[in-house]
Amino acid sequence: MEQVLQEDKAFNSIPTGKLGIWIFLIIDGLSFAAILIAAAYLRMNGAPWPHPGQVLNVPLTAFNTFVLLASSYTMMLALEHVRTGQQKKFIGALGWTLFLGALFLGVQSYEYYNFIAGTEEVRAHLAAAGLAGNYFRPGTSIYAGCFFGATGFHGLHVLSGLIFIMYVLAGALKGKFNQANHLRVETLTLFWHFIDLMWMLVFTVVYLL
Amino acid sequence: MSQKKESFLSKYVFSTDHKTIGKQYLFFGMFFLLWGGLQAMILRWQIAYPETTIPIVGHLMFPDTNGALTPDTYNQVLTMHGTVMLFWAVTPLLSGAFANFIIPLQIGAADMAFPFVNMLSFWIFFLSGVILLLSHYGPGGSAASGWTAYPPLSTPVGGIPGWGQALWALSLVLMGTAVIMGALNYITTIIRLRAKGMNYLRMPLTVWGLFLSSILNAIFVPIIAAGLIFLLLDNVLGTQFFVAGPKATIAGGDPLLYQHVFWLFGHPEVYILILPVWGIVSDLLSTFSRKPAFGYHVTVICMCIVTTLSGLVWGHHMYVAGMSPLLGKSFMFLTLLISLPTSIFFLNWLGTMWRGSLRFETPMLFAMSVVFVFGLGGLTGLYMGTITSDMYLHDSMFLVGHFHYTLAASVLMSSFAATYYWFPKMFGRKMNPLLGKIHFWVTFLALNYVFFTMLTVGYAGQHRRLFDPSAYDFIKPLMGLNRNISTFAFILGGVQILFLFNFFYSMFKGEKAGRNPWEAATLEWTVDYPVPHGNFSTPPVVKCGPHEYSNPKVKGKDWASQTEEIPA
Amino acid sequence: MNTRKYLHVALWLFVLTLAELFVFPRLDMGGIRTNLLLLLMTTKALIVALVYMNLRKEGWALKAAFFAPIPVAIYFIYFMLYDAAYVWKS
Amino acid sequence: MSIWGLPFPQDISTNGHLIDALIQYIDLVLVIFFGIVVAALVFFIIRYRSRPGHSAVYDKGNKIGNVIFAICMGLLVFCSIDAVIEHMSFRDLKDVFWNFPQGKNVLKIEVMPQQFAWNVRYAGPDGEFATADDIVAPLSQMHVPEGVPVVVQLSSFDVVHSFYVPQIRIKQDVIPGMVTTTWFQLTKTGKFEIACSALCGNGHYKMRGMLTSESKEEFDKWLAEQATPASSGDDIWGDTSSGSSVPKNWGWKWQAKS
Ligand code: HEA
Ligand code: HEA
Ligand code: CUA
Ligand SMILES: [Cu+2]
Repeated sequence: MEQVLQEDKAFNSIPTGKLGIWIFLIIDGLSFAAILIAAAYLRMNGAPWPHPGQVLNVPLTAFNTFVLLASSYTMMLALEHVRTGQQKKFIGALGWTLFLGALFLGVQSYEYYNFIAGTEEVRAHLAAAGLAGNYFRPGTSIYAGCFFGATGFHGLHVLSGLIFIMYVLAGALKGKFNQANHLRVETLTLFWHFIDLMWMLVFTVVYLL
Repeated sequence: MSQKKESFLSKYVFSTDHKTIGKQYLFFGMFFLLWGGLQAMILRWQIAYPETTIPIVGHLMFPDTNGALTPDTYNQVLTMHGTVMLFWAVTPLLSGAFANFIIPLQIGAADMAFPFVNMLSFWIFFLSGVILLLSHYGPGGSAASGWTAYPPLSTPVGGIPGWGQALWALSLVLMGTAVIMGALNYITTIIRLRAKGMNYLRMPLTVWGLFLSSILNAIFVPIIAAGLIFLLLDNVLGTQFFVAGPKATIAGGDPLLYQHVFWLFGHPEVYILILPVWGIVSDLLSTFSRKPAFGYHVTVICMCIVTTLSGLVWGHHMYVAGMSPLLGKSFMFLTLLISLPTSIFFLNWLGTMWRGSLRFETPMLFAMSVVFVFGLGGLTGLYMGTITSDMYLHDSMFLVGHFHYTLAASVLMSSFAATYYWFPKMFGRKMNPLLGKIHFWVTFLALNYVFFTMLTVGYAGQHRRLFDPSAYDFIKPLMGLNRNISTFAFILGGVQILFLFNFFYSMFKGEKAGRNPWEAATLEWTVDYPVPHGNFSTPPVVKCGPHEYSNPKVKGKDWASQTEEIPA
Repeated sequence: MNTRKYLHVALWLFVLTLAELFVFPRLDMGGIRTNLLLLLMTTKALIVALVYMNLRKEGWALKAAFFAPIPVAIYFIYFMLYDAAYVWKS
Repeated sequence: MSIWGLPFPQDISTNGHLIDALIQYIDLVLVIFFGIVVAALVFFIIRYRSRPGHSAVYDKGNKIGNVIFAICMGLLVFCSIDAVIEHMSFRDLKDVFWNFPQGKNVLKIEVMPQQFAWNVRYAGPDGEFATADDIVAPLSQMHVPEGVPVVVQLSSFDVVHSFYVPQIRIKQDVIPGMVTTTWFQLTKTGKFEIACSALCGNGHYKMRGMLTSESKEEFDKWLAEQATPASSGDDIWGDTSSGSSVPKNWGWKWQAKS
């Protein structure tokens, strides 16, 4: 049955796929909000909270932030290229996004490794911040818990974003997407930007404030 | 629709047809309803005859203790009863089975917006149920800190050994994921896939109820998921987000944070369950009174207001948890405010029946009983909503009575009503009306005895979650009544077997139903059983509202389907 | 040309992030620092949502759905903190 | 008797009747409104049952009159129920339940429940808590003099408990890491049960305490017989994380605030 649809002014007759991903993103954003608000609450409630620069590696993560920002831009380029029908450039931009996303995740894992293993550097930082212990693990303090909770949740999103990119990339290599048909790419773009958006919140709340 | 040959697996197991998924949810929910019901029976047995062997199932379920409960198994059964009933019985029935089956049919859509996500949602739900059931057999048994799982009791500090609590949190997170996927689907479907002419104010109230409840799901389930992930971390990674006091090894955790987050979700959750009920009951009353739903617009507005308010009142569960006066007062005001829209649309229910022509079919009996039990359940909410009376009644059996009247009575009765009502569309046959009526009357009477007497003993001071209430002297005089409750609870449980029999008997042997056995006006009754994949052979065009009954302009019959033009 | 526009947006985001990093060590600024960081964060988030995710071209209902949770979140955190300030922590 | 079939437990406090009165008012309006609902249901079932020669009236109930009537009924419910009980509740909270008595003759008690017993502590001669002359009552025993306002501060040792005495109509949750406060004044002497009304583990159902209400003289005599903890120096229960039982030295500086 070909459906005859009731038109919908309130939503500009947005395609279902796009509406779906938007609603999903709003839902997901609420989870992030809950985690960040919980962290803020615990902090204002008096949990011991060192100044972030004392423990976390802010310069490295700042670099990471720029990486993610750049990936957002390349993703935008990919969408633009598929819209204008430039297959080669489209695939290239997608590849760049994949690379940048993977780089982000790699750096993040490196930082995690340092914290959990408790390298010399981390120990020095901890001592300087007046915190006990030789490593920085979720169970070390409420602060550490919030850090791992927020960044870990975000990291999982990056991971699923990467899988999504690979899936679309595979389709692109088979030539599935073209000027007329690229809703999947648009959904991917929305999801990837959302990850970037959430990182802005996480970065500010967890690393900078 | 492509007529690809479908294998058994893709037709009955991993089907993407919303009707099949709806039926899968129906059986899934019924199984857990039975499971939760059985647990209720075990609880009642223990309360009436403490520490004696439970008949029939005792030796099977509790072999180590000669078939009797012990305090820890009592708490486990109690926790599982609450959790299973709310999240694995009623949720799959309402926002799983009926939402899936009814929404596309009633708005004239071919299927859900995302059939694949829909299928995935069911199987994640299924997985979560399996994990929950298996947690019974893990070390230490299942979770045992109540369905509210207040930390620190629900963390390792609380002294309950085993994996139960972690698995409980994990399965709830999975269930949340499934529910979110469902809600996403329903919202998108209702917004974008309505048939031509089906504007928002022509949607049946059932769809409205499911729509609003999906919105609440979409907003609040992710929040509790985040909270439960934190609880899970507390349980497995040794964080202490929710632990404080002398037992805490890490400074700065806060048990109240969990309570806030839990109830921020927990209160909307009860409205998530009741909103579809309101919709279903409104539609059914209208159909069987042969009269348009009274004040349709007002009802819709009231439901929207309740939906909005429901997110702002969570604090009424924490009145006695050391709440600041200003906060307490605002929560009390907002809580009591909810009774204003509720009573307006409650009045509309009565208005629908007023001057109607009431046909007492089985679904109608159940729908009318919801008017009765929800009135009582809602009004007992007022006792809880006022701070000073809540000081006495908080966590008492009176509260248990309140929420069984709203949940176990209203929600369950309307699920029965919906099952009897849509059964012909699901299986092509009617359920046996005589058995249905016997089921109704026994259920109605026993249920009222059980839950009313809970209110009674609560009024007299008995509090909840007691393994053996007679440990307290002031409860000893109430033990007689408690035993009576149990007796009637067993009758209540027993008569559900009749329902099950009727269900499966009618599935194969019931009277064949025509296209529209109830002479109802909404779109699902314009297609023949079995409804094909893709639903409507020609796209429906909607020309009037959902409740055109007894319209004098329509000649020859007392109803007009939504696809019919009303003569000028 | 759209790609141009997106490059501009990306550059702006870079600049705003740099500004954040600049404010970050200025602990002496106290409350201003916090508010400034929150402001920069919100600006960045809005730019991404409105331009990259193209929210500004969507229907009003979607915009409403996107922005509605924000006041709710503020309400929530306000009430919770109010309560936390009231109870006495041991 | 009440509409629910059983009366309240005996009332032994000066304030319990306020709660009883509020609840009885709700009972009254419940009878009225629910009575209307049931009467309407019965009437409709008889009068409007479907039968030959009877048909429904086509009425959508969306005329302006219907809407106004519905809103009026809603307002009626709101004014006769909600506004009244809200007013009563606000008044009682402001005047009584959140208005903690102060002054010399007030008895202060600190309570720290643990799984599954109540630890009770009195300030001792110096009137200060967390000092060496505090008096610790036997486990789960709380004595209070009749006719004297008693302010109780509670904080939990392990998990959430709830302090509940049905005859006083009071419940107060006890949460680890924070202090909650409640107060009462008794009018009768005797022994009454303290119950724990928040699920706190396997022993929750028998986490019973005993509240003994006695005359001032008897109370003073009893208090004098109790031991003080052999403590010195800082008495705040801080570093007990590893221990599973409550140390002798617990207590906190009285929270003057509320
Ligand atoms: C579907 C479930 C459901 C519904 C609909 C409600 C509805 C309401 N609930 Fe209930 N509630 C629960 C399920 C539900 N509740 C559960 C499960 C718990 C316990 C959780 C736990 O601790 O385990 C709980 C606990 C609970 C508490 C916490 C108590 C405590 O822990 O101390 C409070 C306090 O305010 C409360 C209040 C209310 C109110 C004011 C309503 C209102 O919405 C009711 C509004 C309805 C009416 C006011 C009735 C309709 C009007 C009439 C009949 C009059 C009309 C007549 C004419 C016009 C003539 N509920
Ligand atoms: C939708 C929700 C729902 C439903 C339907 C029910 C249904 C029932 N509940 Fe439940 N209940 C809760 C939600 C629900 N409950 C919650 C949330 C709690 C709080 C948990 C907590 O404190 O954490 C609770 C707690 C609770 C308690 C409190 C225990 C305590 O505090 O100590 C009791 C005690 O009597 C009870 C009894 C019953 C009974 C008798 C039924 C009956 O209606 C059940 C009727 C049975 C069926 C509908 C199924 C049919 C069963 C069979 C066919 C099996 C027959 C087998 C035999 C007869 C052996 N429930
Ligand atoms: Cu302590 Cu229940
Ligand atoms: Cu509630």
